[in-house]
Parts: sequence; structure tokens; C-alpha cells
Amino acid sequence: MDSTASAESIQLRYQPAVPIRNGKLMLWLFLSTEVMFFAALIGTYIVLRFGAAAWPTPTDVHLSEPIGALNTFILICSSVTIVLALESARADSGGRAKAYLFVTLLLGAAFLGIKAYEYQVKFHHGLHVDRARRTIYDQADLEYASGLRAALRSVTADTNADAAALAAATALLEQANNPDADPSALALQAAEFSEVPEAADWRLPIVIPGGHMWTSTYFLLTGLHALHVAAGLLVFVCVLPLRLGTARAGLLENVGLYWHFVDIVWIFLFPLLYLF
Amino acid sequence: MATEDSSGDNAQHVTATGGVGNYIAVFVGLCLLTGMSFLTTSEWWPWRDQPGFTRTFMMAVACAKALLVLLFFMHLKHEAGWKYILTLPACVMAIILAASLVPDVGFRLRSAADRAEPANNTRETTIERGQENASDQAPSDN
Amino acid sequence: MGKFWSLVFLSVPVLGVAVFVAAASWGYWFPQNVSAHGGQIDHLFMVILWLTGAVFLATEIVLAVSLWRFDGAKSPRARFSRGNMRIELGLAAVVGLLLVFITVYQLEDWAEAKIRQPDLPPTVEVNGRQFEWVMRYPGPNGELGDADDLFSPGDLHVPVDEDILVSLVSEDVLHSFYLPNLRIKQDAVPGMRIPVWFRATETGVFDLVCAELCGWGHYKMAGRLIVESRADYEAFLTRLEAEQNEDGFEEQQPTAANTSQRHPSVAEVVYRRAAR
Amino acid sequence: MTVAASPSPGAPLVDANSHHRGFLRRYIFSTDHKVIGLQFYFSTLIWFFVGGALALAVRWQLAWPWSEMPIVGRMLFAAEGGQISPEFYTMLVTMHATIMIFFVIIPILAGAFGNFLIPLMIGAEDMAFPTLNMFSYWFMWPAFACMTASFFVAGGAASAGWTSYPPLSVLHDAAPGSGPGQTLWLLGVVFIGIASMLGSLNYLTTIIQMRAPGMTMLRLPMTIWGLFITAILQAFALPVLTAASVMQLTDRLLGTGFYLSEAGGQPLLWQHLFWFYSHPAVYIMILPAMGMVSDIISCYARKPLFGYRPMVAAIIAIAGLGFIVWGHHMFMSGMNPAMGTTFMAATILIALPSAVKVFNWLGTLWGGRIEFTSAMLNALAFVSMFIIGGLSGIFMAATTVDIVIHDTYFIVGHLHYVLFGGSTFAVFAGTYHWFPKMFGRQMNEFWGKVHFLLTFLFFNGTFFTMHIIGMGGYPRRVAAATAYAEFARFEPLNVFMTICALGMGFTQLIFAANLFGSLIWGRRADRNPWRANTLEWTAPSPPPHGNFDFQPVAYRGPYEYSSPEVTADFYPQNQPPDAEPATAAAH
Repeated sequence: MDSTASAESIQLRYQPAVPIRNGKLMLWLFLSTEVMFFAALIGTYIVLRFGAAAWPTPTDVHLSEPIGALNTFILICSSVTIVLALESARADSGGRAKAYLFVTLLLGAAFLGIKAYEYQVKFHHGLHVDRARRTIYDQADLEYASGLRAALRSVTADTNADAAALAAATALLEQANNPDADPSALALQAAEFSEVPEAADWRLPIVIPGGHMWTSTYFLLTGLHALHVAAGLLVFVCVLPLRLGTARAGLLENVGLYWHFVDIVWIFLFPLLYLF
Repeated sequence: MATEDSSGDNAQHVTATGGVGNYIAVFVGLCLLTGMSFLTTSEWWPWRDQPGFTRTFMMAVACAKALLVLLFFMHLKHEAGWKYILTLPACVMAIILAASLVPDVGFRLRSAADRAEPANNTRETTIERGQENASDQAPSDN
Repeated sequence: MGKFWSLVFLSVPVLGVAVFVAAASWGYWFPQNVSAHGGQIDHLFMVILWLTGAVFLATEIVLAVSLWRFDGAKSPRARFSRGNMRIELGLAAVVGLLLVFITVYQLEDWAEAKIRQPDLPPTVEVNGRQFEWVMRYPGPNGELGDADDLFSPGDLHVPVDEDILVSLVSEDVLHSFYLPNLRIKQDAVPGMRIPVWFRATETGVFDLVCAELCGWGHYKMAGRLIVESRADYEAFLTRLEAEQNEDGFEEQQPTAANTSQRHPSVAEVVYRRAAR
Repeated sequence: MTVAASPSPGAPLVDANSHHRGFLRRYIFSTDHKVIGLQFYFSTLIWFFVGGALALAVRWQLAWPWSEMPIVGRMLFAAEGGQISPEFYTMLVTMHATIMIFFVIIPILAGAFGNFLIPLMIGAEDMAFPTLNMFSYWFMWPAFACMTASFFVAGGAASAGWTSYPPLSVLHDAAPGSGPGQTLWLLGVVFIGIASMLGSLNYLTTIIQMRAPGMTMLRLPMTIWGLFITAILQAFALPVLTAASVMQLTDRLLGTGFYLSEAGGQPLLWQHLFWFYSHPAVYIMILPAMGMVSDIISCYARKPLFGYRPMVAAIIAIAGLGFIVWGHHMFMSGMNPAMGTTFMAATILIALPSAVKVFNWLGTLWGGRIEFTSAMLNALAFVSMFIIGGLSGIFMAATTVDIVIHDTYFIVGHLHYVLFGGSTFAVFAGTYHWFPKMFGRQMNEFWGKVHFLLTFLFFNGTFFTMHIIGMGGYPRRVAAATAYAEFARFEPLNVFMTICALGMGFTQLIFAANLFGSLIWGRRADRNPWRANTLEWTAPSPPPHGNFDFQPVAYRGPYEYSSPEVTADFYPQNQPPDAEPATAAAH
């Protein structure tokens, strides 16, 4: 045929190299880029963590393994529900697919909720990335001593404080004000002081060697993973109103592939961050 | 025309899957594996004093879990040959990247830890091959 | 027009060679070499220059000749040829051998320059900071890194004809310790102590250049390398010690604290200060 | 041949309504790959002139340090008496490199030519995901906005070098532009990363799935191969840069310490991650150019490309090796020297496929019937200059020799021979070659040749000299080497280079005038003005929305020029073997 043929009705034919939908191919390629993204992040974590001179233990940084395991379990459940949603869509039962997808959405939201609770615990103990709000120091040095002084001053200025604890705080402040005071000794005393139940909430600065790098890597890895989870939830919300029959099985499959990938990333993050 | 027909139709590309029973089995397997790696933190774990082995074990468990998800939930078990082209390069590249960071970034800082200098000196590191010398004191430390 | 364009392209190899010949004869060449190992590096450069120069001439001349010979205005019809695998493989083999030669030929020199550290105590610590070099020589007890060390900014004094081991550190950002006349270049990285070694063969005053962008004052981060006889070098150390002890102020305090008082670096200041 | 009506994804072939759409949908938020390609083309052209102006300012300072710049100096730096301040100089070098690499070379090759050519050359009606394609262009705009804004914030634009090495780029007080300017720079890089990633995934899917019947992978034109491999490089390498940039952003904004040794981080970590992207990026900037040049040389030599399969293998080899050589940027960085040896071996190996490519271009020319058009001349310049750039690269690859030339002008000369002498000449060649297809008009040949000749001469004058001062050890990125006694002798050469650079800069105005003038007054072009074989020349000029008014089918490879099977000296890919001499859609 030649150029004189009427163009209006032509549908071009192609010669695809792989027997899958374009969308699915694109999604797998996208997952490859995501693999590289997380490889860079996890690689960074591994080299910085195992190269570090010191690394905090889970108790140092209030990291709860059972909660991490629970979150792992939730994500695994959500992986099952979304694959069941896909099966239902393929069987053309849109209602069931929708129900499964909704459960997946709930599980994902639960994951994020637990994550938020974990973050809140960390923040409560002064484990921020933000230096200004962090009460942990990598080492007992002059910087630590000045941080301790500032914290003690705000404690002693607090009029509602418990009398006994207040007296202890004033005594410690006197010591800390001495320019010749040994920061390590101060750190030890401050740690004991933090054990006093009434004073625990005052959050005196503590020394956790490697604490800075721990907060950096923990919040970066879990934060970017949580962003991926949130993006997945957003997609669920967009997909839910559609009619999830056979025609949408491809779409649901793509969404599922992405969600499983997010699950796999967490499967690696859980032991690396919580159990190592 | 010699070439095969193109097909962009969604319905033609539904891959066979193992069915619901299969998924439940995989789910149980994943839960068991998670339990196993969680067990390493408990008191009953016999290799508590061997972190190297414990970590290897946990990574092996994680790889097994990832493989289960890939094979069954992501249906790779049932896909054609393209699955290798689309998945292996990224995995290989990821491993190359992480592995090549280790000798340069990981080991170098490690040598600082091995020296076991006093706490105020942990920032300074020495190139591995460099012999120890008295000048390790960091000039900018206090 | 084919001949004209052929000559334009022919001018590349002709002028290219002319530029190198002219540069060599008018003194636009390597900096004067005053190191024991520099001659070998210059030799390697020349080996690669001759090899690549030959390839450069051959390819550029073939290009110009084919433009001259196969000008479309006078050729009847192109010769139909899809290529010749045997020539390709032969070419690949020859080039491959050349490349292997280049690689292997300079392995030994690389090991000498960067891997086989001489077994001697560091002669001097060179500390890069914005925007000057601070040298730290061992004091009277001959040990680097203790209280009697001698500091001197700007000039690096080394004895002639002796193996020198420089211990290279940086206080704030990346710098690069570059001695053009000694064929030495090495980045200084904060947090790392990198050994650099050389042996100067001639006395004189040479440039010490910063070769890594280190901020607005990068262009003026110049020092001088002063290669002098053993006697002059020791006289310099004695003079330096006398100058330093006149201060009186520094003798009692530990050196490290001294250093940070005298040279508060950008990194230290920023890290110390609570983040904004 | 009949048209089998099989369903295909995407819009119908020729949208009957396409001519009735609003201006906004047709030219601004268009999903048509050709419009998007041209949007990329003109955006990058603007940045090309901005980046060029910055380069001229750099050259001015190097030739006549701390002297008053005529006209411009009075306007911009009245406070400093019209002279460039050292702070401003570091900003100039940083932004010149950033703009030229991220906003000109990469988007013009992958974005402009990639978008325009991929569907046309493989016989598709559009990209696989037209809307996504549109987003990949519009994600460039936040990046454009960030970089533009960074010039106007306190402290000025980023000035830590385009490599943005920490700690200089992380510490707020370390460099003048390390305030908001550096943050905007990083955000810009992240946005470009997203745009390029969307684009490259789209290209990959399109090339894999939407080739016309008969267009097997080994019948693809080299341009498509170059773009295909480039897209793979981008897909695998870019996420690493994005991750690294995110970490630098959190270091700067949130107080993490990945790159700060005081916090237990490692400055070298950034260099590893950065070069893991940026070394493949070097090939992202050259592989499509190599492909385009292969097509153009074969077309104007009227001769099949010499060794098509070796050429494809060479591109794949370059890309594959390109992933494991990033360490050669770090030989002097304090990296483990033993690793340097491994990286050197891999790097030197890259010269092998590069040599194969050069040899094959020469083999294509030998025995041809060369037509000296502007496109051909620029493509020949690419070959000639790439030889120099490739050979000078061997000096740096050899670790020991790298000790003396690392961070000197030898490197600056080398990279400009590859990026300007290579990629930019290929961009010129591609523009002259595909302009008729883009706009249905021809560019002016006379001014094209004048532009070529002047650019070629001035280019070599500027950058060849850099090898000489680089051998002399002249360090790069210094505002003036007046602090060093050793380098004073090179001042006359600096003046010479600057004069050439100014000449080269102003020569580009000829190109701009020719380009825009030809849009209006250019001679009308028919479908196939160059008598070329590839499929894009069988579509109308310019092609309508949907590209083809017939079903393209490939019967042979793209380089059957002067084939003994036909009397014409070209044999279009879609011409059925028995249909001599009717040249399917070519008039």
C-alpha cells in the first residue's frame, strides 16, 4: 500500500518483543529503577553502619522489635489481600475485588499508623534528625556539656518540678557549670539522673555513640519507605471508585506489583534496621 | 506479512496463577519466616553470641521471603523468559553498587573502630594500609 | 568543495602536531621535575602521547584522505559494502593489545606512587583548611601528634634527597595537595588521614597548589614547597620552635585543644552550633 | 499489503480532530511526541545560550583576571567595579557545567531528538504513554524554575562545582552559594531525575513494544540503538543520583550527617554515588550522538554503515563497561588505591569499543560518494573531534598519569572535546539533518557551512590549547592562577583561548539566525529531501498527529544505500523487495 491510502481509519500494527501489556512492562522497568534507588539507600546504610566506630543497641534508641515484626506481618497480609483482589477482578467479581482492595488500603494505613506511633516514641525521647531538637550526642565532649547545662537550666527554672528531683538537678548544674568538669563523668551522672521517674520527662541530653548516624539512617530509610507506602495508598484511593472487572485486571495487577515491591523493601529493612 | 501479529489486548496476557490455596500457603510461609527472624532476638536463639551467623541467617530468611513474594504474589513463577531480562540486571547492578561501596567506605571507617582509640578520637581514620603512628590525634578534636 | 573540506579536516592533525611541537620548543611543557619518581610519570605520559599521537595522526589523515578521494561530485556510485568482520576483529585485537600494554606498563608506578607506603614515621602533617595549608612538624622529641609539635602555615619545608612521608588531613572541606614540580596530587578528606610520600631531588622554592574546589578562596589557597638541605631544614625547625615558645601561652595546654582554639574550622563551627 | 485492523493501545492513528484543538492543547500541553520533542529542543536552546554566556564570563576572567568586563560587567557587578568576584567565579563554573550537562546536552539528545525520532524511526504513531511523555517535559520546568531562582537568592547560585562535593556543598558557611542556592540546585537535580526517568521508561517501552512489523531489533537505525541504550543507562543510574541528592538535601536541611565525617558519615560516599550516575551520564551524553552521527554519515556517504552489528555491540559494550568505571573520577580522591587499579583496567577497556566505532565511521566514508552538506560536515567534525576526546581520555584512565593531569585543564580540554566537539557537533548535525522533517522546510546551507567552519576553527583554538596548559599543570576551577609562580607562563595562551571562545560564542548567533530564519523563509521540503532510507522520511514533512498515513513495514536494515539490487542509490526500509523502482512513500 502507499501514501495515497486514506489515513483516517488506519490503526498501526506493531511487533512487540515481550508478550505483556505495555503498562506491565513499564511497571517492571519502573521497579528496576526503584531497586536501584533503594540499593543506593540500603548500601549507604550498610557501609555507614558496619563502618561505624559505634552503633546504638535497640534499647538505646527505643526500638521495639515486636512492633517491627507486627508491621512486617501487616504488610504481608496486605500483599495477600491485594493479590486476592486481582484474582477476584480476573474472575470478574468487581465487588469482591473492591472489598479486598479496601482491606489492603486499611492494612496499609495501619502500617503507616504504627510507623507514626514509632516515630512519636523516638521524638519523645529526643531522637530527632533535627539537631536543634535532638537530645542525643555522639560523645561526651564540651558540646555535650553545654547541651546538658542548657537542659538543666530549663529544668531548674521549672517551678512545678518535684522538690527532690529539683535539688538533684541544681546540684548537677553546679557541677556542670565548672569549666574543668569532665564531660564523661557528667554524662554518667546525667544518665543516672534520667532513671529517676519524675525526671525522666525532662529529657536531659544523653550520650549514644553513633546516635547521630543511627537517626540519620533510620529516619531516611523508614521515611522514604513510608513515602512509598503512602503513594501506594493514594493509588488505591484512586482505583477504588472504578469498576474492578476483568477490564481493570491489568490495572489492578500493576498496582499489586508496585505494592508487592514495597513489601519486599520492608522485608529487607525489617531485619536490617530492627534485628541487626 | 512475515511478522507475527501485534497484540495490545489486555485479556490476552493473563498469566496463569496458582490460585487462592497457593496464596494462603505462601502467606503461612512468609509468617513462619518472619517469626524465625524475629526469634533471633529472643533468649532461645542458640547463636546469640555469634552475630555474624545470626545476621547471615536473617538475610537468608529475608531473601527467601522476597523470593516467595516475587515468585507467587508477583507471578514470576508463571511468566515467560522476559522475567529474567527485566529483573536480573537491576539486581546485579544493585549488588555491584552496594559491594563496591564496602571496600572504600565501609572498611575505611572500620579501621578506626579496630584501633579502639579513646572516644574523643573516633572521627579520625587512617587508610588501612597505613601503619599506626603517633600522630593519630585529631588536630580538630578537643 | 570536497577538496576544501578535506583540507579543513586535514588541518586538525597538522595543526595538532604543530601545537605540540611548538609548545615543547617554547617551554609550554611539563613543570620542572624535582622529584625522584616524577621522571617515570613524565615518561609514561610521553609513552601514551606517542601511542595516541600515532593513532590520532593515522585516523585523522584517513578521514581527510577519504573526504578528498570520495567527494560525491566526482565519484560515480558508492561501493556497496556492509563491513568486514575479519578487519573488525583484527583491529579489536591490535587495539586491545595496546590497551593491555598501557594498563600493565604503569601498574608498577601506580603501586609505587600510592600503594607501597615507605616504612618511616611521618615527616610532617599537612592540614588543609579554608584557605591555607597548615604544616605541623614533630617537635624536639621527634614524634608527631604530641604536645611539642610545631605549627607553621603556608610554607612546607622538606629536606632534599630524603624520603618524605606527609600525613595529609583536612579540617573543613575537600582540598587537594598538589605539587606540580613533584608530580604529586592527593585530595585531603575530612575525617581521613592519607599518607603521601616523595623524595625531592633539588633545592628551591616551588608551588603548593590546592587542586580541589574548596570555596570562594580556592584560587588563592597557595602554599610554597621549600626544598632545602638537611642543615637548613633543621635550622628552620629550631627557628620555628623558638618562635612558638615565645608565646608562652600554649605550653601548658594539650595540643589538640590548642589547635582547635587557634584554627576553628568551618566544619567544627557548623557542627558545634545547633542546626538552624 | 493490506491493513489488518488489530487493536492497538493509545489514540487512533490520525486524530481527525487534531487540527481543531485549541492552541494550548496543540502546542503547549500537547501529548504529541513531535511537539514535546520540539518543546525540549527550544527550551534547551535557550539554556544553551545561557550556559554559553556563563562560559564566556569564565573565559573573560581567566584571560584578564579581575578586570572590568565590558558592558555586561557594568550591568551585573557595579558594586565590584564591573569585575567578577571570586565568589561569582565559582558560581559561574558551577552553573555553566550544570546547565550545559543537565539542561542542554542530556535533554536535547534524549529529550528533543529522542522524542522526535523514536516513534518516527520505528514506525509508531506516538510514544507508548503520550500523557506520561508530556509530564516528562513538564517536570523539567520545576527544575528550570529552581535553577533560575537560584541566581537570585541570597548568596547566589550553587558554587560547589557541578559535582557538588560535600562537605563544601553541605556546610552552609563553606561556600558562598551554599545557602539556598545549593538547596535549589539539589531540588533541580531531583526534578530532572524524575523527568528523565519518566522519559527513559517511556522510550524503553516504546522501542521494545511498538516497532513496526519487520522492524526487528537488528534493523533499528543506530540513532534508536543509541537512545535505547541511553534510556537503559538513565533508568539504572539516575535513581542512585536521586537517592544521593535526597541524602544531601537532608544533610543540608534536616541535620543528618551522611556526608559529614564529624557525624560518622563519609564525604567519599557522595562521590561514589554521584559518579555511579554521572559516569554513565557521560555516555548518556554521547551515545545518542554517536547513533545520530552513524545515520547521518551513512546517508551522506551514500554507503551502508560499515559493520552494523559491531556498532551495536560497541554501544552495548560502552554502556555495560560504563557502569563499572565510575571510580576513575576518584583516583586522587583518597579512594582505596587498589580499587583504582580495577577501575583503571575497566576504563581503558572502554577505548576498545570506542575505537571500533571510529574505525567503522571511517570505513563507512571510505569508498562512499560523500555529499558535503552542513549536516555531514558537522557529523564529520564529530568523528574528528571524538578521536581527540577519546584519545585524551586514555591519559586520565592511566592512574599514574592521572596524578599529574587530574583536576587540571587537560581534563577540561578532554571533556569539551567529547561534549562540545562530540555531542554538540552531533546536535548541530542532527538539527541540519532533521530540520526538514521537523518543520517541513530546509535550513540555509550557505550559512550552515559558514557556521560550521567558524565553530570548528574557534572550537579547536579554544580547547586544543587546554591540553597544553593542562600538561603544564594549570589547575581547573581557579579564578586566576596568579597566586602561583609556576603558571604565569601560560597567560598568553589563556588570552588566545578566550579570544577563540568569544569568537565561538558569537558564531552561534549565526546558527540561531539560520534556525529561526529558516522556520519562516526556508525552502519547502518534501518527504525525503536527503534520499534517506529510514522510516521517518516516509512520513509527511512535518508529520501530522499520528505520524504515518500508511502502515509502515520494514523489509530491510536502514543502511541499504547504493544497493546493487536497485538502480536508485537508496533503498527505503519500507520499500517491498519487488516494487522497484516505486519508492514507497518518497516523492
